[in-house]
Amino acid sequence: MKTLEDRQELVGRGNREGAALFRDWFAELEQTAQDGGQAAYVFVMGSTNEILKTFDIPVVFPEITSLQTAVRRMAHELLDEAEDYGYSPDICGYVKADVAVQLRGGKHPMGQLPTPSLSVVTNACNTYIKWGEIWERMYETPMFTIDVPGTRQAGTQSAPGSSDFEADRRYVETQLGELISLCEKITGTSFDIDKFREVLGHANTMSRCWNRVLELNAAQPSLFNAVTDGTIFLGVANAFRGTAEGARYFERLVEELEYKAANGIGQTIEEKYRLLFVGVPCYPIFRRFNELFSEWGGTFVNSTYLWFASGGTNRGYEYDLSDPIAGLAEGMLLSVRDAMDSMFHQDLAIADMAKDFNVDGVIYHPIKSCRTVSTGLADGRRQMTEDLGIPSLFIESDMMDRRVVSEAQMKNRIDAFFEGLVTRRQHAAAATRESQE
Amino acid sequence: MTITAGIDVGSTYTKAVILNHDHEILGTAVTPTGFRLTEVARATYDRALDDAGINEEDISYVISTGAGRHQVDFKDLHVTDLTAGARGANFLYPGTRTILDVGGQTMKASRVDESARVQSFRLNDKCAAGTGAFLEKTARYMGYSTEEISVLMGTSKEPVPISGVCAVFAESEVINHLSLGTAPADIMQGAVESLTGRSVQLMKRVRTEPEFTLIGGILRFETMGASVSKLLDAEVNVPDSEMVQHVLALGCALLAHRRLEKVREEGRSMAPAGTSA
Amino acid sequence: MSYAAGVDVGSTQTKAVVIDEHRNIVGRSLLDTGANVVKAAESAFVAALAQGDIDEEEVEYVIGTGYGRYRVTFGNSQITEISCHGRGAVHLFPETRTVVDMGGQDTKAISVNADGEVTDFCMNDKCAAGTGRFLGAAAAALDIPIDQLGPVSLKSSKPIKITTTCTVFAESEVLAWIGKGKKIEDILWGVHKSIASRSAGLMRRVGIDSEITFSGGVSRNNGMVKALEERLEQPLNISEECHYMGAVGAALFALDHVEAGRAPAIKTPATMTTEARS
Amino acid sequence: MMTTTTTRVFDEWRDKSLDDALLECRDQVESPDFETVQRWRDAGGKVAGHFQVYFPEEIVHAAGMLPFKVRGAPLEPDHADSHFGSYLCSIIKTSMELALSGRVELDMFISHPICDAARNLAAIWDRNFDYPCQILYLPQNPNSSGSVEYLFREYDRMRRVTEEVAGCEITPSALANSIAVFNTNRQLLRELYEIKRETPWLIAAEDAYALVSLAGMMPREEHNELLATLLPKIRERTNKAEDRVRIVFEGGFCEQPPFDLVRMLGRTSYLVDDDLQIGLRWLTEDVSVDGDPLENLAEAYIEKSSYSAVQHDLRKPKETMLINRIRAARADAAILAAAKMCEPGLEEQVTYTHALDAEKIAYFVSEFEENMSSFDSLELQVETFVEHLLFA
Repeated sequence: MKTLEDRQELVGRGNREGAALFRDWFAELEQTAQDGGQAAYVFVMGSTNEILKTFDIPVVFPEITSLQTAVRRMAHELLDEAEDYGYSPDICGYVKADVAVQLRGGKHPMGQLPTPSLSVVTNACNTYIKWGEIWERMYETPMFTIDVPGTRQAGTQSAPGSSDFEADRRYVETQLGELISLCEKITGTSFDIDKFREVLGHANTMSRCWNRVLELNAAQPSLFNAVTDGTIFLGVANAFRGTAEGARYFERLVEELEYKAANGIGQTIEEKYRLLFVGVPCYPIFRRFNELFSEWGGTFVNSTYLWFASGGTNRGYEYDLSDPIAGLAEGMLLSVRDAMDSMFHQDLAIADMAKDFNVDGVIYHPIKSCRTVSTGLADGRRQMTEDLGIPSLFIESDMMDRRVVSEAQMKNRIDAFFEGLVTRRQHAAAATRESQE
Repeated sequence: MTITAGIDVGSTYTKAVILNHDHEILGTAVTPTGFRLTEVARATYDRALDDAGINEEDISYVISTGAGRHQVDFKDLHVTDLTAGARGANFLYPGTRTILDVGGQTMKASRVDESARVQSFRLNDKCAAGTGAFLEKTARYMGYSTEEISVLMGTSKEPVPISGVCAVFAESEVINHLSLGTAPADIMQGAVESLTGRSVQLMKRVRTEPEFTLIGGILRFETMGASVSKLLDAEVNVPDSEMVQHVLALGCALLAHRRLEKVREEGRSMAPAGTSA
Repeated sequence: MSYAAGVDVGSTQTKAVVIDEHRNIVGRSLLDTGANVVKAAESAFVAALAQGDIDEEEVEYVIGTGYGRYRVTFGNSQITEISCHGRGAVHLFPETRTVVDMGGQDTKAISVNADGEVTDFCMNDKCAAGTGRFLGAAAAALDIPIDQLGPVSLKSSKPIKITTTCTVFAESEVLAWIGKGKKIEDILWGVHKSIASRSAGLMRRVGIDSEITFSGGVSRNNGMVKALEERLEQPLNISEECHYMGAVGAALFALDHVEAGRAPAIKTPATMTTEARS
Repeated sequence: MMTTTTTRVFDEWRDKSLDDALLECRDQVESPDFETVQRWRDAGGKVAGHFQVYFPEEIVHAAGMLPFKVRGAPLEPDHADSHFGSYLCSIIKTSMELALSGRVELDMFISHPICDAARNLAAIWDRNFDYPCQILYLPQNPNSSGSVEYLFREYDRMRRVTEEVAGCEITPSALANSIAVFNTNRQLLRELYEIKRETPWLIAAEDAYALVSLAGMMPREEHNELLATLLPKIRERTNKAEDRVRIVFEGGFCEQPPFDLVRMLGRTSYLVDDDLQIGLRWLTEDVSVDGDPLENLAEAYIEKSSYSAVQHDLRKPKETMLINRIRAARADAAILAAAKMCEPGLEEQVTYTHALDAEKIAYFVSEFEENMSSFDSLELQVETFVEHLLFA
């Protein structure tokens, strides 16, 4: 039986510890920068953190450092600088914010960033590749592209063991081998397979717990806000993947959420409408964006963002430690493929979530910056409406560029969306009353 | 005694300049463009000739520029605003290396060499609140004429940010500010500064070098020059209000003289295919 | 006799409508919004009362709508114009399932059910290109009165393909065509067709089902009506009230309150919005 | 019924003067109705639509199907618009429009993740049509020792999918034969570009563009015949060389600039080289017909291919490749164009400008859209270029 102290200690612990770990991470990066140490620039879909951590190479996630500049409301300065340098207003704001930070010698609002000694990108997002080319030209940074073949057609995903899958797995394994040799060359240290196994073990714990965290939020009321709180968890899931701290964090997070579920402790507001979020958050007005929904009692119970932005590790895949490199190859193939499916076949991902989360509405937020996530949303929404008939809202803005974020315009649409939900719920209630009379 | 003429058929006004070979301006004329381009070009040309007190026969070479440059039926050659602007700005300010030309509909930044040849240039893309038209609209919306507003703007204490990408959306920002009781001067100056921001960004894209010269219809808004200079943190040449509207036509007349010399040297017209009427 | 009213404060025009208990429109007014939004709302309301010869006391409930809805200081509550246009359209044309509203800076496609409840909607996000505003700009450039846009465009024999519908460039685009010696009616018809096709795209996004009602001021432009009907291959519901649709819907919502005599059906969180970027 | 490779879909150019023949070619390419594809279907043939940039057309050709390059069209995406949001390039929408409006009917659709928008296309297409809509994962890591083997397996998978659609087996000899046909085509296209580079006054920019584009919409045997007949006639022309600026156009690897834009460029300059429809000219040398055909195709893709903004290859730095292209064509200047909203194209422009500045090569940067109707600003820029030389 938990006491009130436990309750105070437990509830909100994930957010507190997440914020702390985040500061540790940037402190490590700043230290590395000052010592002129080596660092790898990697991305959330297929970060290969498992290999880099084995070599003790600190990792920078430019997607995360960029979004932080928007949350800290200074992204627009950086976008301007990058556009002065020649980058079009129409391209990814993450890329432009990073370019500007690099042009400023790595000065970032959260601390000094080390320059990249290596960049690892996957084909999960083509802009990753264009991004890597930028550092390649700026610093002559070695760039390693890992091809992770995705789903060829919805519903035709090849299964482990099948010859098609094995062909893909062999390709990924070959590339991982080549990445390892590159890391050995850059760091001058040889690959330690036992340490690698240990790292994979931590990664497995994290995947298992991350998967549990998300399924726990099906509770009514939901336990955490998939957009605001979820982003904190996501940060740890990426930056600390394969580490003891990361594993410990997620085990404790599961403890917190199981406690909240057991005691019916929901989000801070009364949950009137359970919403699914599809797309990338609106970082320039991060809190306010959420308020526009919470004002009406709308809570985000799940989000495709937590799915693809954690590289598909939400599915809880655990590596086979007996043959670690082959295991990582298979895991990467499956997880990154899942991450891609949650974007390109997002209608299926949504059907999947709607089933367990008892959803009242789906919020689509396509953005100017990210065509990987946004291109299919309008068509996916048509499909979802046809298949599930869940009320949905489609608002376009951006994750970085406040010039295309009009709060007044957004509020108008969001209000109209809820006005529809409210009236229809009232009529439904009235109808049931009449039928009972 | 060779005399040349330059005709600038802009989207709002059509201007003509008559120039002798000592580069003295003999006559000028300005007419609102409307949409009968060929006719307005001819009318403006005639009035400039009257102003100079000479006949069309005395003119040896005519170059046209501006949006309606192709519609001038008495031209010997047409050139673009960029080429004409470079030559005109270089004549007024020989040290000019970067030119910003902001008109009602377009914004052009160009980098030129010491002989006023355009090295590199950039135009605003087809969607941006960054055009003079936006300022005009804003002023008109608040019920001020362009002249009144420029006087008024001098009094602005704290300009409000106007950052919408779409001019029409930005307009509703303006309405929003007005209804919140913001002073028109501050809104207007805010609009000017947002436009300035876009202009300077365009200039940076051609990798600017001093001296900077600002031309174009936008100069009807007197605070524009100061605002650009502030953001660039550099001196900016601004032609006086009498001359500013004639810069392009003047450039054409100057080019006409240059062209005549060449043609005489070579003893043949070497206008590359497609460039002459 | 008790009344309910709706005031629709749009970006260019403000409309007010007063209805009686039998949902009859007994007073209405329309004026330019201008710079003073609060005053515009008041004047419109007063004018509508005057037209119906009604005392303000007799009006039991007033709902503000439109982008300036929070500035209807005398209103009892606010509802977005999206809900109001849907409600109004189904009231005027009960078989309406899709509503298209061409406003000053946005075009809305709204799908509604038989009760006039909004089931889905879409609006132009990126910019105001292809909205009714472009027509105004084109009219200004060609120096012809707005109400002549439709009639003139319908004279067209061979329309021009116009793809740039950014309001800011309307003038230069139109003048460029004039410069190329094109006829005014052909240019205008091209403009109408281009706007119609963008609007049709929005409508297909929410799905077109049964009758379509065309609301908003542009619905008085017979050229745009024809262009839309050609594009959608079906007739549009139009009436003289369409221009007042938002206000009509707001008045109907207001009447709900009067009848129910209870708390507003839709309680909008009354948080004033300030632009995200300021 | 199966069509034989003797099915002809484009006869209008035959027995005509060179100018009239070229006019027919332009009409075919400019029309958004793709009549040649319709005729192929009417003859009972099956069609595999493949989106930009590169696709191993030999595989579907060997199955007796028509490989059709899906490259959008200059039309309003009336039906497709509602399937997409803002901030997207036009070709994505108009390609979908071709299928939704019934202008072209396909039996299968293949796309390759060249960019973030295009990689969504197969899934979107799949939600709207019931024939196979596949993603072909061409290697983005061509520098891996595993890439050729992987690509071979991927091509072999594509062969199996194609066989199901075509309802026939794709034999190694059929593949070898297709490779031979395409080798001839590659050779003829190389000759066409040699004419553009060496004697640009003999062929108008838009005519050369039309001749290349036709390759993506008619049987290659027929296209070979077309080129084999017209190229000699073009060489025989006696047009005199004019004093024009020699320009390289970069930025047409995916969305195609409007025909009138190419025409406008050709009026004011000589377009001596470009990357228009580069996918149809992707393999730069003949592909071996000995040994395993699929292995040969995979090996050629990795080892003997051109470059574009959408492929990263450590051996092919794009700015170096562009400068080589400009030098090889002895061009005075380059147009660095990009389709509106084209992420890779716009990103590449930055590197290109910096590289060309360093090399002191004149250039200008511009954006286009396949269905744009006014070229004033582009024309203004090209003219300024010409005047730059004119008043030198």
